[in-house]
Amino acid sequence: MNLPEAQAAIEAILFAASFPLAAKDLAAAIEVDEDTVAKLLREIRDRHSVKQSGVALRDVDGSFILMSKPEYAPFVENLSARQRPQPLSPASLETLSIVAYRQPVTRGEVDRIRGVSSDSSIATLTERGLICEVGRRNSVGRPVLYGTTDQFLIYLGLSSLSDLPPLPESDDE
Amino acid sequence: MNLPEAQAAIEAILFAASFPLAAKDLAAAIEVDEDTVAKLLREIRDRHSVKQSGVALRDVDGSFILMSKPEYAPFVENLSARQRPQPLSPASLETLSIVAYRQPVTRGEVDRIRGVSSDSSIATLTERGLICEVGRRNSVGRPVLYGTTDQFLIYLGLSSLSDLPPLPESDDE
Amino acid sequence: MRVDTEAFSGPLDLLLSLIEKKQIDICEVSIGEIADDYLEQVSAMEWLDIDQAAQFLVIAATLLYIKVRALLPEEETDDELSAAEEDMPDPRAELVARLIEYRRFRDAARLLVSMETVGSRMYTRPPRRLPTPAVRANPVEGVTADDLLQAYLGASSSIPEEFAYLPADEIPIANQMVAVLVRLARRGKLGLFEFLGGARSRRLMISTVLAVLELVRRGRICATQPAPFGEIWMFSTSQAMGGVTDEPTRSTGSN
Repeated sequence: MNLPEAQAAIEAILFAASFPLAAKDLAAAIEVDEDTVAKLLREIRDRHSVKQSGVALRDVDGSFILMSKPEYAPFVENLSARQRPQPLSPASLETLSIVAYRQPVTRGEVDRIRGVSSDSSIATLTERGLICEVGRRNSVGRPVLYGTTDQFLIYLGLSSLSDLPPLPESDDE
Repeated sequence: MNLPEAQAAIEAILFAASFPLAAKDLAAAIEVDEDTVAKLLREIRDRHSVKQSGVALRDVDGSFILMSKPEYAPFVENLSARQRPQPLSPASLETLSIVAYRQPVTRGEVDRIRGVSSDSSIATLTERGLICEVGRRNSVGRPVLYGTTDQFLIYLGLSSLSDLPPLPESDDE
Repeated sequence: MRVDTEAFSGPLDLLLSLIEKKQIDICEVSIGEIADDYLEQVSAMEWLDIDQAAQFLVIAATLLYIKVRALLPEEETDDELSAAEEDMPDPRAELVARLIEYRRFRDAARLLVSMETVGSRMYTRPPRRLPTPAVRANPVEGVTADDLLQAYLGASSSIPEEFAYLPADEIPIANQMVAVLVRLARRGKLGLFEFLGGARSRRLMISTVLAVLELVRRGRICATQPAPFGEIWMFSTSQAMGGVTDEPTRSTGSN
């Protein structure tokens, strides 16, 4: 490995690690001596010290870490404030509808109705605060029961569950 | 904010976010127009294309993400506690190729082409976020349709589905 | 010889690899030769589950059928079979077409492997939570209550009634009903959990439970559970053994 490649290897490690690494460990990882690592770290620091770079190499107590430059932190916050959550996937929308109409309902019942596993949908909906655990069914294995949350009603503009559009009459229910 | 600062702001955001960001969202976060963002993204890409850089800007279906260069993976895995994902099994790769080239596709169609049940492959690929449910086919039983995800593009190092190699010809003379 | 079932992703993969080993064109393959090789491999495999074995055996049966057909004297083929088979697809042509289609995706999968080795080794930074926005965005923006209704109807339209999703021919409920009744006739009393413990598969377990429910519903047996979570004891309510039909009612809740 030549010097430019060694520099790139160090940068790749620092980028992916995102915790401070000692020069000694970096030297061992890419099999060069510590003086060379020190020189390469200086070059990385210089490369990032141009105005166009949003990232800086920081020395924390003799260990090294790449961080975004603090003056651009407001833009990162700006972005997260503007981040629209991903729209619900078809799978999550279906799962939400089944929980809404069948609550309280177990994961197994949702899976059975959908014909596929709904694990990741249930995780997404729980994380977004649209459904939650409401108890356990008194049957073998005591499976968790899910229901919709108050937030669900608010987000959908419903005042209560009875505002959900009624199901069409069916023959078997 | 002048252009070098805008470039730095974009880089700082990409560095902090660690998931693909659309040019539109970047433009909104730093309050410049999308054309300018496109130009600045090109400059960031060029800046990272030097040999000394261990990081590359990737375009994933029109969204952008910074990632470490693949040739430095052994060093990254060695020191940053990042683990190489388990390579997919032949069965999962077959299933993935059918979903990729035939999407949207039902489980039944995948099974028919492979001549074997693909349930566990589909579960694995779904769990790893490489494929997802994209809807249901309007036919008897309304089977779930599967398609590939952005994670699929990232995982294979593609910018878009059109980068997939052409499906081998069926040379049935 | 022992063949690892994991070595082949499915029966078509196995068949294709046998053909390729002989370095002959798919369309020129003598099925007789391949059928023997295929059967030899399949019989040497160790099966993890019955479903997987069945999928290999379906192809084996097709190969044997093609082979037998090819061995029949030609005039017989003409006289007796061709008339009947005029409307039926040629099984050999069908199998060849499947193999050709399968091969395209198998070869594509091999191309994906080389991409995987590069792509999967690019790393992002570990995900870190961005600062939480002051106002939480609506996670169901654009979704209306009516969308929910449509989604529910779409998901549930294929499930007309309880248990209908169990394919009838795969679940020998009637067999299990007979098995329960036979045991009860012999022993007078039978523990459900004990009985289920002998089930070889999940399917069999499901069909056994359904069989017990069906027998209770029909009043053929009664069941009692003296302690919560304890054994469920089944007793025969009549000594008559006959009368179990082949088609148990598949819903416990209808009428």
